[in-house]
Formats: sequence, structure tokens, C-alpha cells
Amino acid sequence: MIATAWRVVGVGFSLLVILAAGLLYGVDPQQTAFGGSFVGNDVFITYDLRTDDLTVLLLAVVGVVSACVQLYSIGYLNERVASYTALVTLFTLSMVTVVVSDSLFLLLIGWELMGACSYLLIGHYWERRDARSGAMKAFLMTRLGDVGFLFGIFVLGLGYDTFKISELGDSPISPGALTTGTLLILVGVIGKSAQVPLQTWLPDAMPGPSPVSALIHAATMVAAGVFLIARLYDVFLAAETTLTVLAVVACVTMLFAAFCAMAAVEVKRVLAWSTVSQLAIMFAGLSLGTDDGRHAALFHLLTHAAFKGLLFLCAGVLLHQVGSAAFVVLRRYTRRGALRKRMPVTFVTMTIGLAALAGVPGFAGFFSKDSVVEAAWHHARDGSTVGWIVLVSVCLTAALTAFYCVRLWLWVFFRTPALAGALGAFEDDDPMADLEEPDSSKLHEGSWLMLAPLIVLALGAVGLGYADGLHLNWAIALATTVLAVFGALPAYSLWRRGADPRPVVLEREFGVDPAYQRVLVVPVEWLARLTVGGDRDVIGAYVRATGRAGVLASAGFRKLQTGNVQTYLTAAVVGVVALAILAGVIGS
Amino acid sequence: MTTALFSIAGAVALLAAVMVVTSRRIVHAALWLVVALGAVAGCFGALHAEFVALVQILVYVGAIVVLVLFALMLTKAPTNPLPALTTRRSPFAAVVALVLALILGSGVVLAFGNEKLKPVPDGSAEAVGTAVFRTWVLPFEVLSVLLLAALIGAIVLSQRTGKKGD
Amino acid sequence: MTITWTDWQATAVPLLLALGAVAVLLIDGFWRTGTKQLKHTVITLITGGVILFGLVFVMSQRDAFKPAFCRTAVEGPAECSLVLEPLTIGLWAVLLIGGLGVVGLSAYRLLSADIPVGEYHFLLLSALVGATVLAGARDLATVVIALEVVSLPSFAMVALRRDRRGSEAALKAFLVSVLSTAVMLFGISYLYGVTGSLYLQTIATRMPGIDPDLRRVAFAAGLFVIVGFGFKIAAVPFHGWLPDTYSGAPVEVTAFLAVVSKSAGVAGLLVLVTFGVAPSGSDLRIVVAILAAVTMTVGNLAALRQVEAVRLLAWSSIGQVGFLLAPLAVGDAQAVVAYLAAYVVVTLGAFGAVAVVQRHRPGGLFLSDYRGMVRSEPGLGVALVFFLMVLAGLPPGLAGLFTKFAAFQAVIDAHYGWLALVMALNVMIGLAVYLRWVAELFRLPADDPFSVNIESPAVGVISLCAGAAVVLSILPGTLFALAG
Amino acid sequence: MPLIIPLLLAVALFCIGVYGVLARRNAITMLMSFELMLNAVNLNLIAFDAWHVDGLATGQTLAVFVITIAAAEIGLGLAIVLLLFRGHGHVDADAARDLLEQERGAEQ
Amino acid sequence: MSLLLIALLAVPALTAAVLWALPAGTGDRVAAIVGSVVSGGVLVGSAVLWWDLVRPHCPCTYRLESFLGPPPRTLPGKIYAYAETDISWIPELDVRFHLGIDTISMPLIALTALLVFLCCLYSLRITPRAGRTRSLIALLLIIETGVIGTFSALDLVLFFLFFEVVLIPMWLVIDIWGDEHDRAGRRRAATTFVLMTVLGSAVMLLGFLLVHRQAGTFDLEVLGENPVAGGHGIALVAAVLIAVGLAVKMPLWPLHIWLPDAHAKAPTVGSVLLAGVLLKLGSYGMIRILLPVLPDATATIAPYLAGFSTVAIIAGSLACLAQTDVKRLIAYSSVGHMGFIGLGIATMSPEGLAGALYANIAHGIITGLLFFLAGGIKDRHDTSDLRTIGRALYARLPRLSGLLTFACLASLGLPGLAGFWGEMLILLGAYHPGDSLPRTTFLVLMVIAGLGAVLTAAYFLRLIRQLCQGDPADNPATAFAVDVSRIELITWAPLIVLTVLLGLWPFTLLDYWTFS
Repeated sequence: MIATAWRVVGVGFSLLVILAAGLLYGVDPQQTAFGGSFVGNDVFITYDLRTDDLTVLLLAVVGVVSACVQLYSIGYLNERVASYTALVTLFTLSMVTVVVSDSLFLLLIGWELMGACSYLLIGHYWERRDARSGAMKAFLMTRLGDVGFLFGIFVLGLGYDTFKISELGDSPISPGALTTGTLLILVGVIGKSAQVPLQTWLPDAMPGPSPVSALIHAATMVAAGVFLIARLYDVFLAAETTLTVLAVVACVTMLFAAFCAMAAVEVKRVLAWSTVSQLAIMFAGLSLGTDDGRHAALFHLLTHAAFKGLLFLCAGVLLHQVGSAAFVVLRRYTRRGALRKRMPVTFVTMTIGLAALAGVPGFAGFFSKDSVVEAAWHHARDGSTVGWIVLVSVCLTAALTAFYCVRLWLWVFFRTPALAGALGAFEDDDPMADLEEPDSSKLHEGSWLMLAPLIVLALGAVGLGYADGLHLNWAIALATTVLAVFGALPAYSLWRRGADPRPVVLEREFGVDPAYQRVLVVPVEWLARLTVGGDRDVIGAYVRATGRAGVLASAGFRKLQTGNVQTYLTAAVVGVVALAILAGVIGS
Repeated sequence: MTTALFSIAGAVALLAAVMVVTSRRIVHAALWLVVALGAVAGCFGALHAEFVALVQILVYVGAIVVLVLFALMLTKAPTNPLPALTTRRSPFAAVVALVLALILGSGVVLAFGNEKLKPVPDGSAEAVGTAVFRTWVLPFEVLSVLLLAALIGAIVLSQRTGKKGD
Repeated sequence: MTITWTDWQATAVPLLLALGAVAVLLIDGFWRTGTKQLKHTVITLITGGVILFGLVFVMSQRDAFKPAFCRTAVEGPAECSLVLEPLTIGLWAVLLIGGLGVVGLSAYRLLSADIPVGEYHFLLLSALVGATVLAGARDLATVVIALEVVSLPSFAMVALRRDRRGSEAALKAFLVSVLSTAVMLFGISYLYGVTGSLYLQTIATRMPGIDPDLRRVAFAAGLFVIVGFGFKIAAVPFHGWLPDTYSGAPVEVTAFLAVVSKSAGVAGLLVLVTFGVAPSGSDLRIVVAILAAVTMTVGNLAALRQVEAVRLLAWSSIGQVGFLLAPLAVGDAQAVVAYLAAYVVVTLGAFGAVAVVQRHRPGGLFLSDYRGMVRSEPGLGVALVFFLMVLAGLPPGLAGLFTKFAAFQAVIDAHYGWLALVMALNVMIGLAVYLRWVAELFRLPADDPFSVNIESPAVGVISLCAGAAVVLSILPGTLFALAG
Repeated sequence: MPLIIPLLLAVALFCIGVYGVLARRNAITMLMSFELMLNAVNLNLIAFDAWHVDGLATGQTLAVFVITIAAAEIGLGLAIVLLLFRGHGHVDADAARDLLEQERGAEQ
Repeated sequence: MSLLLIALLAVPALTAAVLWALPAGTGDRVAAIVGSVVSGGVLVGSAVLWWDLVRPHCPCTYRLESFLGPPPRTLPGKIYAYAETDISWIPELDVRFHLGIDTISMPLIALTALLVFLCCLYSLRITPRAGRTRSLIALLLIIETGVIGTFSALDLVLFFLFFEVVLIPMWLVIDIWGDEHDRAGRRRAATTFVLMTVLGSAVMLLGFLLVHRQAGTFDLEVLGENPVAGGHGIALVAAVLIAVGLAVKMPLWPLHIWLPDAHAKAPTVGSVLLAGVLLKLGSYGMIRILLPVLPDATATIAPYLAGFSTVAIIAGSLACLAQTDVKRLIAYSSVGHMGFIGLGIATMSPEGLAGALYANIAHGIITGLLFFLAGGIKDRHDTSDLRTIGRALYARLPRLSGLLTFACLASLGLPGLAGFWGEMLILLGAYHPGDSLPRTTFLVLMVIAGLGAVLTAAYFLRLIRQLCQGDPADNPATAFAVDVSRIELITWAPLIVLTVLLGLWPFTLLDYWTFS
């Protein structure tokens, strides 16, 4: 009953967001303030709302994706529905707050509330150890970034003497403060969008329910970082250093994540790394510091929301129907082509999604990525080193993306022609596991409530590429396509040979996570024990020692109280002598 | 003349005092006390405080020491030497007393080392009596309360429990 | 010198008390017909009446300033042996209230049966005579004699039960006291030698002008005199006799020692320090301050682990003396008198409660005998808690809090920062001491909770003390108005 | 005559008295030592009286008072000692130790 | 209105006296009802007082905007006291019975009234097993008097007096109604608490007396107008003494050692009041006394104060990470949060102060809620040890653990909930400290405090992970464990609502603290 009510509320709210996006479309940018107060004389904290193109775009994305996710969840989830739906709705609300806010503090509220919701949603299956730790990690890493974000707000807000986003940049600010402020904001963005070096939480957040992954980790929350930079673009434009840093971070991240995706053996993990990589592409676009770049980034944000949402939902169907999204499990079904046959809709939509991700010409991802490449090219042509770096990185990433998309697609849905079904490609630890044949007869397509969103998003994944008007730079299109093919071919050939060589470095994801564990977590735990020990054995010891000294002194004085009056007399006379000597000392 | 007289009496007093605190026989100690007090009375006399000297002899030698001797008898004090009359801490006590003597002595010497005194005969009973009844009326009155209270106290303590009142 | 009307007025209270003492003795000695109860009651009433009359007289003389037994000096103002002034009045009020309380605690059926009633009250009144004279005394001869008048009857009272414990307790107190008298007299002799006078006022005026060579002797002499009082009020390290004597004496006498005898000592010391021996700026005040610090620390620390109620009160009273010495060291008579007044009232109450328990519970010496008293005997328990809180100086015992506060203020205003810190530390230790007892009182009752019919005189005295403590807590100004 | 002679004698007597008080066990001998100390006081008083040429005889008067005090003290003191003897059967001051605090395990 | 203020002080104390005077046979329930009614009345009274305080008075005291450029950044100096009572109490000691409120103290008074009311309400149904509820209620009411008195005292001595009033009642609450399994432990905890606090307040008193020696008055209004100038010498000593005394109460590292034990051993209502209200006495004292009376000297010690506060933040959080006892953990979290408040005060900036005040309120509400929840868990499992309670509370007590999660999120400073604004403003204050303070030092401290905020999140998440999450199969539900009962819901609801309201709409409160 409560669950149903929440479902209605959730879906209704998503639709409301879409409606709002529709109503606000084309309206002139405007801001409105409500509530506020002075703290001291130069800090004025307010709540403000605003609307402009960016708002409308993000509202539309959020609304559609969340509506799809809400609907999908009805079919997907049937336990702890109420809390889940409520949290998803709250999450949507937070994202909407971020999008419509014109106050840095209001934005921060939405921003961190998203973090909390994502924490709770990732930990939805709190019985599972990986879900617990993943949730915790996600929250802590994003919060670490958020502290930087908060400090950035301080620096910028006090520098510009306002905390209203629309008024930032209106007044002069010292370059140092500007750079510091934007860099600090960037820290928050990096945390939220899982860029290097705060990237490790996103892949670990995958134990959450798939629709949540679709909503949070593909379309909205991580995209909030991109949104924020786009929102504060005027400020960032003035801070060249920050943009350079952003470019470097983005380029490193996109390659890093793509490499990691190449070695992941679980569908959702591949998708997670691809998300990190694609977000980096958006950041790369933003880091160019041109309007083209910003436009391209937002375009990619839009298409990415569609196809990544789609892909996660598809993975969700696999998870829901098969029970796992690990390659090793899925391949047992694939051996007889069961997945393709029994789940045609999923197969088709997932193919579309992967095509869009890989940048197959005609699909949405192709266009948006090309626009980023084009913007980079234009910038690079103007003599910008950043432009060159971005250009090269994005092109390389395009190839890598094609590789892991094809790899995923082939290994999941097609039986390898290699001998013995490429025994040992994924079953390193248990070679016999492959021999057990799962009962594929019970496998069937998901309910229509789950499939309908897939179809909607698949349409988006195809059609959104044309939303921006078709203007194709043929040279670039050709180049990226060739790169994609270059990436796809090795994947195909490896699959043909039934081999999946995964370099250890990649499989361990460059060892970043264990390194963090060693460098941060272990010392902190050690320090924690030290602190408790210090409290108990040092500070506490002083207190206890004081108490014990009191008791000891008490016992001592009791001992002195011998009951022998001559002791008392002696003590007294000695006291007199001592006092006399003391007085002599004082007197002279 | 005065000095010589005083010195002799003082030496006797000192010797007797040492005997009082070191003698192993209690009764001997009490008798040495008589000597010491008498010698001190002699000192008073040498300083021309004849009335005080007289009171000293009367009250101390005549009353207090007798009282002490009575007490010794009542407490069945033995007349033979007692090795345990002084405690084992007596060397320490001696050190303490010596230190005190050194401090006081040096202080006194430093302060009064060059002073001379010329005893003039004003220590008559009349002078003291005048002082008592002219100037020191209040202490004198209070002293009477003290004597009465001490007397009653001593009496009541000497009575046997429960003998009185029921 | 002729004794004037002023002299009579100034000595009216001690005189009255002395007459009362003699009267009590005579009644006890010659009245053999009545029952024991009647006799005891009559004696109690007479003693109480005399003290009460003295109290009324004192209150009527509130703002008087009457020097008595004066002698025109060669130079300067007249030298007097006794001065009736607001400070004296305040001290007398405290002493008489204390005495009255002790009389109340010694009413029929409260006083231990083997104590001779008449002599007890006679000695009590004699000691009060000494105490009152001491508080007003302004010359060293009077001071030392009055002090003896306080002391000797008290020792007799300690041994008044005439048993093993009592005699031992009396002997200890007596020996220490005699030593202290000797030391003090020795100091006085030097003071006389240095200044040529026994009048405090003259000593105070001549002291600054004396020869530097003599100054050292004067200092030592002052020290000896103070030390003599240190014995009486059991300042550390001259305190050894106190716990033994307190636990060996009958409870009523212990109360007397803790209240009247101690107050008299403090009064005498106050008079000495403020008027003569240690004028403001004297190094002797540092000595007193050191004594204060050592006394409160040792007293409170030693009280920390005591398991007997009386011993705990004994040690804690040493601690309280330390607190009294602190404002005394800086010559703040007002704070001293206020502290003393609050201390007297609640100490009486506490000893009253202890007496009730010891009377009704054989061997009930220990804190554990008070277990659960707040429930089993609520009135007594709550009153005792209140008294202890006043002693600790925490709300709800505001009387104690504000008197401690005044002590702090005096010390701080006199720039004795270190002493104030020691006092702060001792507030904590003191609280720890009293909390142990309070905790026992609040614990769940033991198998045989303490619940008895308390004699009505005891109820009266304890309630009066509690009432007075409450009033003083609400209007602490009264305390500070005592010494005007 | 130098003032210092009686003063030093007084110091000596006083310290001998202190030694006696601290070293003697028998309560009566302790009392005797006290008398020595009080005599030292008197000696001081008389000497200073003579030194000051005190027309009021303050020192002598106080000396008489001290003698009286000593008498009162010794009277009461002997009574207490006798009482102790009745209870304990001896008069050794350092052997009267009944009032030592009793140990009790009641405290947790 | 001054009568109302006095009534707020007197009524609880008198009720306590009446409760004790009642015959022993009177049921505990009656006592709880009486306590609830009276404390409810006090709550209503404080609300009325608040309303009266903030409604516009004529002659109107509206602040006129300065047209001559930005006014200087100022701190609370003058006290515009309202509902004033000013009677000479002990003229000899220069002590006055001077009460009054302003916008700084009023919210704290209301918070006190609210928490005491909720505690009484809670005691209607849920009481510690040992001891009589009647006395517990009476002690709670006495504590209420003491705390409201401290918050409304305008005389240093009166402040000290009320400061001490709460000690003995709290000691009794911990000692008698505390953890029934550990008698020696609760005695030790209670005694440590009371002794350390007494020492602290005695030290504080020394500072007050030094102030009096310098300024000749104890009156805060007078002192606010004529502060003790000078940042060294006596003024500095006084400031150090007062700061140390208040830091014990607050408590600041390393004087916090009494706190974990006291909170862990106290009964639920005791912990709630201890954390929710009593700790605020220290921070309030710093804002009310240290800053206005000794501004220069405070500026001298502010960097050290800030440093210790920051250490408290980090140490408190780290200690939480290694705790195995729910109540101890929450207690240590208070150390961290009070460290934030100390940092805010030490910045001596309007932002930092507003943040400290806000954090005071928020911490009172959130930690109150946390201790209620921890008490609920402890009552159900008869222990507060995480290892014994087991995991997967989401499965066993879904509502309770849901609320716990909510409270944890609020406590770790999640924006949108009450805990955020205080910490945010404090950090802002540290970014922008008072003019006479070394900015670099405070920037470093700000960064460290920010990391402390992350650590705060870490230990709360760890708590949720160890307590709420986990495999239900390994931790089967206990039979008697019922989820949130009605009385609990009623008691906790106001706190939950306030947490959300204060988180979403901070402006009402912030508007009170304009400091100019």
C-alpha cells in the first residue's frame, strides 16, 4: 500500500519534471530568490532558483531517465519497495534542486543529498558485503570531494562577494582566489563524477540495483559534475590553470577508465568504467574553454544519458532474469544462444546502446563524440596544446571504447567459435564451472514494464544524435570511424580465438584501490586505534593517575597517622623547624 | 657579680635539665627537675626578679613537683633504672632539638649579641602586683577561670565512673 | 586603672558565661533531689539560656565599638586588652551559636549516660568564656590565657567519659596542646623582647620600625605564635592529634571541638594576624598561606579514603581549616567570619546526624552504616546530604558555595594566584570526599536500613541547623554582614 | 651583663625540653620536659623585662601568669595521665594507640 | 516578561521539591505525568517568551542600515537584555541576581525546555530499571532550572552558580540510574564527570574573580560595554582560566576524557540531557563571557583554542572509528562536534559565531535524537556493545534503524539537515576569521576540520554498516525486540521534524544573530 503510493508519487514526480522542462522550454532566463539572511555583514546566504537552457536540458534528461527508471523499477524490484522508491524520488528531487538552483548553497544541498541518496540506494542490498562497502566508499569519496567543493564556494563566494551563481563573475576577483576557488570546485566535481584520482568508487558502486545504477551512475549524479562546470563556465573560462588541470584530469581519466573497462569481466563493471571514461570525454570538451567545447560536452551528456541509461537497464534485465551479470555466468547461457533467443528485446536494445557507446556511425554517441573531437580539433588548430592533448586522447579513447563494447557484445551474446567454448577465458579459478549447463528453459524476457523504458531509451540512443541538427565534419567522422574499427577488430579476433587476455595491471585497475587502502584507510584505522589508545593510556592515564595519586596520598597520610602521639609531636616540631627555615629563605 | 651569679645558676640549671631528660630513673628525673627549677629561680633572682623567683620556688618546687611525685607514685613508677624510658627515636629527637637550638641560637646571637642589660631592682611583689591589678586585670580574671576549670576538670577526671549521679 | 562601665559592657558576655558556669556547677553539686532527667533538663536550659542571653546581648550590640581595659600609652592611642567591635561581635555570634548547638546536642538522652552532666556543662561554658575572650582579646597575655581557657576544659571534656578511648584521646590532644602553648609562649617572649609590649596594637606599630637585626627574631617569634595557633586549629603538620581525638571523644564533645574550639582558634589567629603579628605586607602572611595550602590539601586527601564517618569529618575539618586559613592569610576578616559561620552551622548539623546514627546503631561508625538513608530515613538523610553539600560548597549548599567564593575573592584580590589554584584543586578533592558519603546515602538500602525514632531534641537541633543553612543559602548576605 | 647569656640559656633549656618531649615515653616525664620549656619562656621574659627596664613589669607579670598556666596544665595533665593509667595500666604515651583507624573491608 | 523568565526558572525547581515531598506511595507514573505537564508548561512558556522577544517592540529597535559603507565586522559585545531582573543579592560580594535573555540565549533556553519535556514524556513509559522515576523526574527538572538559569544569567557569579547547580543532579542521575550492569563503572564515570567539571568551574571562577579585580564588576551588561582591555597580563590569565574552565564542560580535547564514560553509562534521558544541553553550557559561556568581556585576551588565545578544537574534531572522529559501543561512539562524536563549535567561537568572526550558535542548537537536537535511539537499541538488547547486538538491524528493527540512519546522516553534517549549517558557517568563519587573528593558521585549521568532516562521515557510515546492515541470516531477530513504540515515536518526532526544518530553513534562526 505504502509502496504503491510511493510508486505513484515517484512516477508522478518524474512526469512533473518532464512537464516542467516542457513548460520552461524557450522561456527567457530568469532568477528568483526566496528566503535568505545575513550572517555577519558580508555573507548573505539565500535560496535562489533560476531557469535557462541548461536547466531545461538537464530537467528533461533527469525527468525522462527517472521516469524510465521508476517504471522499470516496478518490474525490477519487489522488496523494500517503499524506501527504495522514496529514495529514488528524493534523489530525483535533489538532482532537480541542483539543476534549478541559483544559489551555491542550495546547489550544495542538492549535490550532497544526491550523495546520501546514492549511498542509501547503493546499499539497498545491505545483506551483501560488496554493496555495503561500495556504498560506504561512494559516500566517503564523494564527500571528500564535497569538502573541496565547499571550500571552493567559500573562496568564490567571498571573492565575488555573492553566493548567487548568476552574479558570480560580475565583480573583480584576484586571480589567485579565482584559480584556487575553481580548483577547489573542481575537486568536488572530480569526486562526484568519479574522475582520477577519485575514480574508484564508481565501479564499486555497481552492487546497487541496476535501475539505480542507470539513474545515478549514468545519467544524473555523475553528470552533475559536468553540469556544474557548465553552469559555472564563465568563471572557469577566466581560470586558465583550472581548465588545463581539468583537461589533464579528463584525458588521464578517459584512457585510464577505458583500459580498465577492457579488462572488466562483469557487464555492469564494464559499463561503470565506460561511464567514467565518457564523463571524462565531456570534461575534455569543457576543458577546451570554447563554446563549441561546452556545447559538445552537453550534447554528449544528453546522448550519454540515453544510451548509458539504456545499457544499465539492459544489464538490469540480465541481472534480473539470469541472476548475474558476470561474463562467466552469462556465457553459460550464451553457449546455446539462449540469451539472444529468449531475450530478443534486451538483445536488440543493448546492441543499440553498445553501438551508440562505441560510436558506430548513425547512433547518437557517434555524433556527440564527434562534436567533441571537432571542437578539440578546432581548438588545436588554433594552436592550443590542450586542444591537441584532448584530441589525441579522445581519439584513442574512441578506439578503446570500440574494443570493450565489441568485446562485451560478443562475449555476452555470441558463442565463441573457438574450441571448447574458450574454456578458461573467464573461469580462471574454476575450470569445471563451465561444464555445468544451466537450465536455460526458464529464461525469458522481462516484463513489459521493464522493456518499455528500454525501448524509449533505445529510441533516444538512436535519435538524439540528430537532435542537434545534422552537421557532420566528414573528415573527422571518417577518422573516428576508422579508429573505432581499429579498436573493434582486435576484440573480434580475440573472441574468435576464444582468448581474453587480461593484463594483470588492467585487471587490478592499475592497483589504485589497494594503494588507497594502504595509504589512506590503513593509516586512518591505525590512527583511530592510536587515538583510542591515547585516550585510554595517556589522557585517561593522567586522570586515573590523578585519582590513584589521591588514593595513594590518602593511604600515605593514613599510614602517617600511626596513633602514636610522639610521632605527631615529632612531625609538628619538624614542621616548626621547616617553617622557620622556609621563613628564613623567604625573609632573605 | 650578677653575671657570675647568673652563670653559676644557669650552668646548674642546664646540667640539671640535661639530667631531667636523660636520667633513666624517673624519680631521679623528677628530683633533677627540682634542681633545675630551683636554679632557674636563682637566675631570676640574679636578674632582680625576686618576686618571680619566689613564685617559682613556691609554685614549682612546692606544688608542681610534689604533684608530679605523687603522680609517679600513683602510677607505680619504679625507682630502678628503666632502659626503655626513652624511645628509639631519641637520636632523631636530639638532631631535631639541636637544629632548633642552632637556628634559635644563631638568630638570638645575631640579634642581641651586643646588648647589655643592667638589672635594676624593680622585681618586688609590689611592682608586679601593681602591674597585675592595674594593667593586666582582664588576663588575671581569665586566669582565675582557667584555674577553676582546670581544677574542676582534674577533679572530675579523677572520680570513678558511675560513682556520681546514680 | 578603674574598671569603667564600658569595660563591664564589653566583658558582659564572658562574665555572664562564667557566672552561668558557676551556677551550673553549684546546681549540679547541691541539687540531689530531682530525677536525672529533670536535673539534666534544667541544666541544659540554664546553659542554653545563658548562651542565648549572650547571643541576644551580642545582637543588641551589633554596631558597637567599645574598647575595654584600656591603658593610655606613652605615644599613640590607648592600648586595650579587649575590644568590642563588629568583628568581635561576629565572632562571638558564631561561637555562641556553636555553643548553643552543642548544648542542644547534649540534651537529655542525647548525652552519653556516663558523662557527669553538671561538670560537662560547666566545662563547656568555661571554654566558651575563653573563646569569647579570645575573640575580643587585643593583647598577647589575654590571648594566650584565653586560649588555655578554651583548651584545658575541652581536654577534660574529651576524657569525661573516663574510659580507655577518652583518656587516650585527651592525652594526645593535651600533649600537643601543651607543646603548642610552650612554643607560642616562647614566641611571645621574643615578641615582647623585640617590641617591649604585649599589646597587639603597639606591636603592630612598632614592628615596622625595629632594627633589621631584630627583624629576623621578630619574624621567628611571629612564626612561633602562629604555629602555636596552628596546633590548636590542627593546621598541617600540627594536625596529628585531631583525627584520633575526634574519634576517641564522645560525639557531642567532638562536635564541640570541631565547632567551638576550632572557631576559637581561628578567631584568635584572625585577631593575631590582622591586628598585630602579621600586618598587611608581612612575610608571615606567606607562611600562613603556605600553611593554608598544605592544610587543605593534606586534610582533603587524607579524608578521601576514610571509612568512618567521624574520621571523615575530622579530616575534612582539617581541609576546611585550610580554606579558612586562606582568607585569613590575606586578612579578610569578613570572609573568614562568614566561612566560619557557615562551617559551624553545618558541622553541627552533620555531627548531630552522626550522633543519631551512632546512638542508635551499635558500632555504627562506618559510612556503610548510612547506606540508603535518603530512603529509609528521608528527613535525616536529606538534611545530611545538604550539610555535606554546604561543606563541599556546591549547590544546593549555597552558603558553602558563597563563603568559598568569598575566600577565593579575598585570595585573588590579594594577588595570591597560586593559593587560589590550590584552592580550586581542593574544591575538587573536597567534593570527592563528600560525594563518597552522599553516594552511600543515596544507595539502595541495605538489609537493615537505618530507620529509628529520633529524639526530639536531636530533631530540633538538626532541623534548626538545616533551616539556618537553607536561610543562609538563600540570603548569603547575612553571613557577610556578620562581621560588618 | 650581656643579654645574650640568659637568652642562650633559655634557648638551651627550650631545646632540651623539646628533646625531652620527643624522646621520652613516659607521659609524666614528658610533662616535666614541658616545664623546662616553660621555664625557658620565663627566663626570656625576665631577661627582656630587665633589658627593657620595663617600668610596668610586663615581663615579670607574664612570667607569673605563665607559672600559673603551667600549674593549671600540670594539674589537668596529671589527671589525664592518671586516667590513662587506670585504663591502660601504663603511662607510656607512645603505647596508647587504641584510636588507630580500624581497617574494614566494607568499602568496595 | 521578566516574571515569566523567573517562572521558567522557579517552576521546575519547585515542582522537583514538591515531587520529593510527596509521600513515598505516590506512583512513579504520577511523577512522570506531573513532570511532563510542568516541563511542557515550561516549553510553552519559553515559546511565549521567544515570541515576545522577537516581536517588534516600540520604541522600535530596528537596526538601521548603515549608508556609510559596510559596517565593521563586529562580535557580540553589548547585551540588549530582555525580560530583565536585576536585584542586588549579596552586596558584600558585589553579586547581583541579574537575569535576562537575548536572541543568543533564547533558542538555547527553548532547546533545553524541549529536551527536558521530551525526556519527561519518554519517562512516562520507558524508565531505567533501577531507582525511582519520581526522583529521576525531579532531578531532570532541577537540571532544567540550572541550565535555563545559566543561559539567562547576566552576572558572572550567577552564571557560575547555575553552572554548578546541574552537577550534583547529573551525578546522581548517572550514579543511580546509569548502566545497571556496571555499578563500579557508572560510579567511576559519574565521579570523573563531576570532579573534572567542578575543577573546571573552580578554575573558571578564578578567571571571573580576576575579571572582577580588573573591572570591578561581575555584571555582564556593564562588562559588555566596558570590556577588559589588553591581550596580556591579568586579562590573558583570566581568559585562559575561563577558557579552560569552560573547555572542560564543553569539552575540548584533551579535557574530554570524562565525557565518553559519562555518556555511555548514563541512562537514556541522562545522556540526552548531558549531550543535548549540558555541553552547551561551555560553548555558550565562551560566546557570552569570553568574547564580550575579554575581547583582546580572547584574540590572543583564539589560535590555540582553535587548534585544540581542531584536534578535538580529528581525535573525536578517529576515536569513533575504533569504538565498539554505540553510546560511547555517539559520545565521542560529541567531542568532534563540540570541537567544531569551539573552532567557530575561536574564529571570532560573525560567521563562525553564528555557525557555533547554530551548531549548538543542531547538535542538541541531533545528538539528543541519537542518544534516544541508542537508548532504544540498548533497552532492546540490554547492551550497547556493537558486537553483542549483532548486525542487520535493518531487518530486525527497520524503523528504528531507519531513524538511526537518518540521525547519523544529520549528524555527519549532510546539507539539508540541521547539522550542515553550523559546520558550514564555522568553516566559513575559519576561512574568514576575525581581523586580529592569523589567517593562515585558520586556513590550515579549516582544511583539517574539513577532513575531520569526512572522518565524521566515515565513522557514522561504519556504525550503520556494523549495526544496521548485514546478513539477517547470521543475526536472527530476537523475540522480544519490538520496533519503534508509540511513545518513542511521539518523543522523537519533534526532534526529527526540527532536524529537517532547521536543515532546510536556517534563516529564521540566523536572522537573530546579526552581531551588530
